[in-house]
Amino acid sequence: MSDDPHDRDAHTHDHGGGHHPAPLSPVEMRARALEELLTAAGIVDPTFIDGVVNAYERDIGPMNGARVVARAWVDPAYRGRLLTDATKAIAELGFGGPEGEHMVVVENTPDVHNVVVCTLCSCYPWPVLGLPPNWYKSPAYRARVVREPRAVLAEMGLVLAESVEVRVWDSSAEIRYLVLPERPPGTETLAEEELAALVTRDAMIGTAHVAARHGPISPPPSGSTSPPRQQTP
Amino acid sequence: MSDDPHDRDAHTHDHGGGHHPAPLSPVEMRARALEELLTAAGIVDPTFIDGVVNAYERDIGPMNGARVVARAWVDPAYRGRLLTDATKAIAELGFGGPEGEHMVVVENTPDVHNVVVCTLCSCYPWPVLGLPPNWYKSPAYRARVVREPRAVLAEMGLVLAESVEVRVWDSSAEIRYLVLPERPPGTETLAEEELAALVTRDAMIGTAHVAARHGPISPPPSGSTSPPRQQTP
Amino acid sequence: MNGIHDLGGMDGFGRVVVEAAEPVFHQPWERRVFGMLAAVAFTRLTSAHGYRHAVERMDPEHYLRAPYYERMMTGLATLLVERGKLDRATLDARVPGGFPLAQPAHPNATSDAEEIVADTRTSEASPRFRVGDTVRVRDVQPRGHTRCPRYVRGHRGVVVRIDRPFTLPDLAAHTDRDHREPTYGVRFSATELWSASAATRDAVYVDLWESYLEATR
Amino acid sequence: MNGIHDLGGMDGFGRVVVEAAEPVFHQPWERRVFGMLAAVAFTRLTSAHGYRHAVERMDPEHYLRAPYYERMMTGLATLLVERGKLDRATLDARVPGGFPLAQPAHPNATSDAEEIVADTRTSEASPRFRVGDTVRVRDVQPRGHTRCPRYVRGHRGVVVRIDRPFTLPDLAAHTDRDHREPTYGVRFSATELWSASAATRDAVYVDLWESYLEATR
Repeated sequence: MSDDPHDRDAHTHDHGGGHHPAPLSPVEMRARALEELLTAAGIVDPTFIDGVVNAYERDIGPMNGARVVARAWVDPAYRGRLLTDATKAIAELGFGGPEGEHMVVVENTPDVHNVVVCTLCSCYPWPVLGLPPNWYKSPAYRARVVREPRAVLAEMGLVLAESVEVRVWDSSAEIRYLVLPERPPGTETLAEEELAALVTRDAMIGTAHVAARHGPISPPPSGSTSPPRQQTP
Repeated sequence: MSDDPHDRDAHTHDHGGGHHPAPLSPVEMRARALEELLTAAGIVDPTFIDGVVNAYERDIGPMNGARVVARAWVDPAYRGRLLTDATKAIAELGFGGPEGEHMVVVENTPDVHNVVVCTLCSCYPWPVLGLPPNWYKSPAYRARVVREPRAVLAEMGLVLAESVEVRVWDSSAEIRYLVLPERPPGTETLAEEELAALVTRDAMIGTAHVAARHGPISPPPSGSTSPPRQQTP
Repeated sequence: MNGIHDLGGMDGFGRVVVEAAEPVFHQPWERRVFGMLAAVAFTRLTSAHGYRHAVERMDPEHYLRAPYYERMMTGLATLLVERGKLDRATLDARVPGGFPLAQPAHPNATSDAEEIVADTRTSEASPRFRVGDTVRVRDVQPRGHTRCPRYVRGHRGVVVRIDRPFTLPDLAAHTDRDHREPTYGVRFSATELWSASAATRDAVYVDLWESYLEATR
Repeated sequence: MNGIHDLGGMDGFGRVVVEAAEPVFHQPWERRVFGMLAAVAFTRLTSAHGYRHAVERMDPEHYLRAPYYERMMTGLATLLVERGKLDRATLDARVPGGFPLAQPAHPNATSDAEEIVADTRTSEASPRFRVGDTVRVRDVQPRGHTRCPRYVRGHRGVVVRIDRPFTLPDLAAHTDRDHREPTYGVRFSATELWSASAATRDAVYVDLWESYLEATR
């Protein structure tokens, strides 16, 4: 049970024991009330919740998309399949499921930069990127990136040359988009696994380039109550 | 000084004396800070504020517009001038000033019903109607009355026949609108002053008809700290 | 609906705030809410369309104030109350001050959706437009759920991709009708959408159901 | 700007709540704020255009949450800080947690406004359109102040009234330029704006500066 975030969090208030937790905030009270009523109604099984949450904190995240990208960089035939039928090519690596049933991959080149948004809600390709970060769900990003993508990207640290065509993809229907970033120069000698470690979440959304330096893979560190993560899956 | 709402309100906290007022709310603190700094900077004179506020609580209100309407009902020549050059005709009765410099009067008939809104802010003809009520400034009214005026009016108690043409006037530029309501039947024997007492604020915005019964003139009763108002100006 | 959720092209929201090394969940209650949504989706108690519309119907000020998982919780609870799976009074009684739910759907939501479909001849089998066609987004204003964003309505774009028929959200959010239509990827130039001075090379790609589109004259 | 203030045609705000026998002011602080606005307007420290834009630039969630006179206070304070009449730090120091102001104007506000005017040939002396003319509202998207509501952009209407030239708010809110143009009352049928099923007799009348309009082809 020590790996169960539920049993170690604020919801243990009522479970007795020696904890002295802070009082519940209004939103915590609502969440608890809803879970208790849905559990009592047989609609929700708390162990199902635990399993789903664990999966998205540990197994489903941008390290999956990074494997897709690295494979496309080293294997031209795979890249071809990925750009033709992304859902199928991604499934080859074992990834699929909710919010990933209808995938399209858009490829960055020296002349074209792609960036993804969902202006109407926060659609996002969960199987390859996990759950979206807060900025992706923020009104500021959703409102502005379709209107002034260059300004938004520059604020986020990505300055694009005038000559580059910016393509913003609004996930308004059932397709979910993954950006295939450019392979950085100076990575010719790296193995597929090493390449995957370079690929960040933001590069696959389109708000960053991939750098040749070996940095930590971007999120998720999965919250204060979870064990530390490996940098590569 | 007993008529001065300023000196009898929560702003007396710092003025010493024997009051034991409630602590200031955040918005009250902001208002006080702003007034003190603007007064210190010589931009605002508290007695000027008192004078303006008193004017809008006592002298400038829908009783002015009601006089315009009643005159138009009894004097066809005045009605003609009002519909041709409203600003000038309203000035004949002594009304004018901020938010009333460019007036247009729109006339209700058995076939046409007019209603006024300001979707972008809350523009309103102050000299003839005073300051607007909260519902006129609410997002719900501003958003909906241009889209579904009949539904909004029905919710407010005014059900219009299908055969009536509804004209919604959005005060988006410099013109301010006053609705000239229909004179109710059964008022043929009333004097101009008695007619004015029938005319409500809402009838001059276009969210109500004028009833022949002598009811209280609609707002303003001017807040808890002000003396009771006459029903007719 | 022309709702608060339809944010594309809105001004006034300031800078995008990025949190470094952001965790998947920030608070334990967020985990529970996400898990509940997954459970409800898994049991097919609702479609994504109905769920999205419930979130959209939140009081606009609450929508902007609430973090993502609070919006999720509000939409989920609203939907389950509306579907008779939860009792509102019981829910309210569990939370001091009550459990805020979204507004009801607009009374004309279904008829507005039906009007949109009735206006076009869509066919699951044969897409009406081809890749390369210039199309115009219909300037429709349905008061129910729609996935036709306001910022492209009335604008011209070019079809870049034809996707398989998907269920039209407008009807599915309000009825049991699984009306399927071809869906298109449409490219809109930035100059078409925003102004002649926009970066001329740039473009926005929006995915649109066939009922949202019309041929250009 | 496509701001939160541009509410015409938005859905999701629920019923109009009417207070019976409403007083002119509900709280003493509201009186003071209104009086301050009057004093500042009287001394011509700002134009109505600059003031309105300051209110529009409030954080959207704050805009929806704040009652009218709090919006007034926020816009007024923002403007006076921006014009150097008030020191922001001094203001912040007087209120626990600081004094919330509106966001700065968009960096492209002035250039967007200039682009709108440059596109049309307006003349104070000779109105370009006549009563009875059918006109189309230009589908402009300026990021600064404008009085061209989003819900009429791209739509056709008929000129019903020509008003005297008034100062164009788009430029006046951001510059010292007192650019005057004829202003028109324009009638839009409900079917043109909303849908074929709208009440066919009904219409919305919107007052629009000449730069917002174009001839129909």
